[in-house]
Amino acid sequence: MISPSSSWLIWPIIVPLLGAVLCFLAGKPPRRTGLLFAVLTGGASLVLGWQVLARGIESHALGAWRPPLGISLRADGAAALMVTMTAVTGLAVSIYSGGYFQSRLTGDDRDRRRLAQEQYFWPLWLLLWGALNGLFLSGDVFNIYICLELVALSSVGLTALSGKPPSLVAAMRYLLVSLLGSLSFLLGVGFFYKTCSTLELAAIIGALAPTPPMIMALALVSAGLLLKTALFPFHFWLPPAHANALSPVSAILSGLVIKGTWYLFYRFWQEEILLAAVGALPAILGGGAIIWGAFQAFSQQRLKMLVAYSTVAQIGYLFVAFPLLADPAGMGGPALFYFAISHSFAKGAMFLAAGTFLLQMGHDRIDDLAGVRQILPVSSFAFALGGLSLMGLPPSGGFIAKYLYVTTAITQGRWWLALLVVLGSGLTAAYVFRAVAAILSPRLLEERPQLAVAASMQWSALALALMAMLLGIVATLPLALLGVK
Amino acid sequence: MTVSPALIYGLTGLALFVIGLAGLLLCPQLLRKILAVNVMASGVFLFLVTIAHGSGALIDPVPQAMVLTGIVVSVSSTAAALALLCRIRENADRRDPSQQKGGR
Amino acid sequence: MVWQNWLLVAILLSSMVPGLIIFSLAESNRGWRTALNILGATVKMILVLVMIVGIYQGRRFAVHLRLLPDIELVLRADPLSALFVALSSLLWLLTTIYAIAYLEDSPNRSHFFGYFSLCVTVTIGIALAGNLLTFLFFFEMLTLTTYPLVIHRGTPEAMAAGRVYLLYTLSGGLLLFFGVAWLHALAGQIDFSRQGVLLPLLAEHRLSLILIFAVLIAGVGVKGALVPLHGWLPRAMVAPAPVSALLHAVAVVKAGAFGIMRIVLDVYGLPLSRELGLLMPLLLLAAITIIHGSLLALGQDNLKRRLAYSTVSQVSYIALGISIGSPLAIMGGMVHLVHQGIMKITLFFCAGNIAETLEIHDISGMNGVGRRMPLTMGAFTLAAMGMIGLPPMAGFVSKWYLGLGAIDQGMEWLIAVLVLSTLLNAAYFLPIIHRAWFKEPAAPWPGTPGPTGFRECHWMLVAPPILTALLSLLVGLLANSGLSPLAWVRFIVATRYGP
Amino acid sequence: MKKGGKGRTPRDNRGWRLLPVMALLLLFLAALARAYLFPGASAAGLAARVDASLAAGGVGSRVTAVLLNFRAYDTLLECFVLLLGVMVVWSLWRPDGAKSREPAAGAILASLERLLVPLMIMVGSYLLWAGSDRAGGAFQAGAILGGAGVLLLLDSSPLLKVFPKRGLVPGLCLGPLFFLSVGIAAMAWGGNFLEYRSPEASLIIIALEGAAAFSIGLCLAALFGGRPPERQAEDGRDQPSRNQGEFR
Repeated sequence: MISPSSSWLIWPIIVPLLGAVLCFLAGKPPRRTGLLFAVLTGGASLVLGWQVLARGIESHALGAWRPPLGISLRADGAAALMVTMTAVTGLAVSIYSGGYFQSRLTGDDRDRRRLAQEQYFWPLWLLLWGALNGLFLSGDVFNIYICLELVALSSVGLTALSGKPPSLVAAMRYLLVSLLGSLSFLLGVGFFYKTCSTLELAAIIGALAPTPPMIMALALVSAGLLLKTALFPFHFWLPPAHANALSPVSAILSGLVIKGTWYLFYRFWQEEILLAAVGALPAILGGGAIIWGAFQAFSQQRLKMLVAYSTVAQIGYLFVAFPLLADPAGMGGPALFYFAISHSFAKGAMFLAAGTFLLQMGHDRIDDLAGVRQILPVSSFAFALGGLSLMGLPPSGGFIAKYLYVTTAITQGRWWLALLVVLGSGLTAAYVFRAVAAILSPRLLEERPQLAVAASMQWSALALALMAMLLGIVATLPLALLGVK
Repeated sequence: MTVSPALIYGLTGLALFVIGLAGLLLCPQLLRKILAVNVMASGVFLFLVTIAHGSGALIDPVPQAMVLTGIVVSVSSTAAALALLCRIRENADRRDPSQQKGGR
Repeated sequence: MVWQNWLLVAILLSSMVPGLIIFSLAESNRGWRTALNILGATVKMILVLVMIVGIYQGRRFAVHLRLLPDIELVLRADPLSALFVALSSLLWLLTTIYAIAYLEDSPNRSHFFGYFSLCVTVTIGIALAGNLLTFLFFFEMLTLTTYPLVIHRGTPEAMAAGRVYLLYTLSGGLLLFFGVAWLHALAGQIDFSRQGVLLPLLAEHRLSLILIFAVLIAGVGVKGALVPLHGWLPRAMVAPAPVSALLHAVAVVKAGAFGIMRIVLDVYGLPLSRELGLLMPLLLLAAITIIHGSLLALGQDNLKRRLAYSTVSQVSYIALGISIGSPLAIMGGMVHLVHQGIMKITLFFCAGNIAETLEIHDISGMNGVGRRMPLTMGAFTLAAMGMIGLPPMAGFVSKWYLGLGAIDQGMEWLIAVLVLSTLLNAAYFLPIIHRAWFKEPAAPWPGTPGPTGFRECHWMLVAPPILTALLSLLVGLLANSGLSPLAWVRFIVATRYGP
Repeated sequence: MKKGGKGRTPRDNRGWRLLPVMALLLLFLAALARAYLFPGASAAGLAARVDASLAAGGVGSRVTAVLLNFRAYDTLLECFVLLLGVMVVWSLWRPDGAKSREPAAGAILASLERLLVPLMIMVGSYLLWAGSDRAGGAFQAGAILGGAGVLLLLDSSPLLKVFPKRGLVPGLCLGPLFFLSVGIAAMAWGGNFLEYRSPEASLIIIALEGAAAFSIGLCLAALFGGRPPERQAEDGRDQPSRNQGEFR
């Protein structure tokens, strides 16, 4: 039995849940409580990451009932890495949000609604954070279903928070798609249980076999997860939802939420039997996403829409490399995870910066943003650095990920994959520079508006972007963590 | 294979799932989509209950517990969906009258 | 010894740290900005000198940073990198002085000098890169740090030029990336200090090796402005003069040429390149670029565009020397890296002065400029003479060794190329000189000459070109002394291919 | 898949276009049925294991044992799903949006309410108590209590005023908070999260069930009510205010 002093496995889940309840209990907008619990959650997650790195796999049988009867939490390297990633992005987003909601108060009639938004933002966000950690750490498929629902419902709540008609419609789509995905997942779980008599994830994955019930179960589960991850062609709901949400919410949705379902998909699909049989399927869809998403991103007029479509394209990268998981040298997994983390940081930073522009300028039309650098140098720099990582240019985590993708693909003789990745990063460069050229443009603004945004909004975005850069230089640490199996 | 009640229930559950899916895909109205999702959920729950009864004499409590949990999830998300629907309606209502004024 | 390894990092930091601080300075904070710039450039010069002395005494400097189990970033100073580092640091110092005066009272100076310093940092990184991945690392960063400089003016033409610049350089970067990754998949990490790593692959992967070579050369060739890939260079001329100086002499084009050297000499190595038959196509490409660039330069009336096409032509001397492949020719190519840099930066400084003071951009309007700005035109004349290759200027030394090397390899026809190129150089430089000195100005000059008559413009604008012009004379005159670039290049070639 | 409801085509010429979709769905159903009917696919389930551990579980009812002991973590998260539902619904509420719901017609509903609500509370309590060794438990009890709440809300019954407005949110949070504290307390006693065994288990489970049923009932009613309590209080004087303090 694990003594409480040694196991941190449970805390990244409970602390945010507790925080969410306390924030909900608080009468007025619970900014301090929210920030406090965000810091505590982040701290707990980082400690867990460190523990796994130092001591190996952590596991915790809830209620001391072992599977298959009970549920156990389990943190291997991959799970711990995702929790750590969530902590870093989550901390930056939380700090940003503190400044964001403060800066939006204008002292006029709209403040009441804005205060109401903040009042629900904190509990919803903390619940989402806890549910994501629960998702990464859970070792039980039914429990994962509940976590998925928690994630989906809180994401929908956050999406709708802005209250504008487009975001409400987007939230509705998001909710329906999510429910469809969850139900498909649950039916798959039913088939799994019928066949294996267990809900333990590891046991189910171990028992995967090409029998009709198992195939059907896996197909249902995978379809549900793909739908929720918004892999092309299931991406239709994502851009409006991500782009119309409040800016910290956009960062959360793009940087973190899609990674949850992607991670689950990875857990099911990393098995070699599966990869050998149908591994090309996610790769083909991923390829479609890369091309389609990039073209769509390029033709957007609004910055947040551009960033949102870029998420569609980048999700493609998360799936296109699935065939590489069969790499004998074992570099496929690191490539995928490296990409996932860098994307989380870079995309988070870009959405946060875009949100700062939107708040300061009152719009996010790309062509009219020229000169924004002079008012918001730090945010502009953060956006550019995030874009750098997205394009896979050095020095950034994106560069390392791309390098791993291409070398691994060439080693395996998957030329189409290598070429696709290179082509894709060219397309990425095209749309990222469309935005960056406007933001960094030296054109002088006619009038210099009063600075309306809090410093924490600028610097938190930069910190996140710098984390993406740092990944390009200290690559060994996350890979060592990932190597804990 | 004999036709047992379990068999009928299970197939009914699956059929409900597909019918719900059809409704979700094909009905244009949001309210119907929400209802369709509920039909799907009922199908899944029926399927799970069948699994609980499917094997041997003992009734398996685990799927039953799953169904109970699933129902609560379904209630919660349906409530959220309906609230969203109301908001979307309100917005549409607020826009419509002004449009009519402009048109006439 | 620890300090030796930190020396390389310090050389990088000596321009990066001032650059980052400058970003945060207010636009009006001129004093601090200037002080930081000059301080950084001076410190860098001193550190580079220390490094050069160390290398000459046989020390080797290296810093390793492990990225992944089989990938590391390496900074290493060998004699060849020292050559490029020395050139870049010296010219950075001069360009900085020039730019401080040139950009007086124009907007966005913090931004400009910040990126300027970063750009030099990255160039030094390219020079010091110890393996192919590190080279790629800095090579791509060079694109990103120069882009804001190219669009510095923010006019629609500047933005369009920026787009073209990005299109070319990012595509080149992708090609290079692909080549590097491919080579990595084939042979693991390619370290510049271990020659002949690829030789064992010859039997099995002959075709792959040839293709990779083509991809790599195309990748660096974009920045090096090899002929079908040179389209960005003339357009980038919309940028301010210090930026052009930087693009042509200090950083970008040079980085491309340097990359060709590294790939041919250190990644593939001469024996393998010859075995695979790669040198001849490269040689032809370089020869075509030399002639084609000169021909295009002839047709330009805009001074800066003519200079730009001249760069296209001149930089290919470097590739030419390398691909001839004999020690003498390699010496000629390598030394031209320095010589062309010094001469071309002079020309751009002068063009900038003329455009800034007299608002003359076209050659047809340059009648009599020499009388109004004798010092500037004097420097221009000197550098142009060097470019043509008149003895005893720097350009002559390069061409001499290239010719010797060609004869060494039995490629006498190359002499014809060199002569033709020299004639073309003369054809597009001499008319400018003639106009400036011997024709009457069409109209009186705007603005009155300064009180002393020699005060053409700010001294910080005049001093750098005079200095570099003199330098281009001296490195030719004193080529045989121990301190000249040629002597250093001889040292490089001697360490590689024996005396 | 197009959602949103606008731009629908007339019903009559949709038929032909539906055909391929229908065919695909039927195919899907066939595949599902084939997977379901695949011989030998049924495994034993966990019934035997549950029975074997029932003694240590603290309750006689097997479903309750699964819900509140073996898989109590699921149930904990479950309570959070409901609370989350309330948060989402409340966050969507706009005082200026809805036409206020007209009270449903009086007399019949009022008498029904008088008759049913006490009965429902009683039945709910019974279900809670019964849950320890037969069908029943927190969810069922909560559902009945929620139903009672809905009835009261239907005609804005004066009985609602008995319940203090300020108590609503704490009441909603009671179940999840109590659940969490039980879990953490178990760790403080040196066990795992949510670890409790006989003999204390039955007591803890009953307490948990009580708190959960109360919060579940309240959550369900709140979901139906759809508006946060603060706004209800302010409905009459719905003036926008600058003062942050007045907001709550």
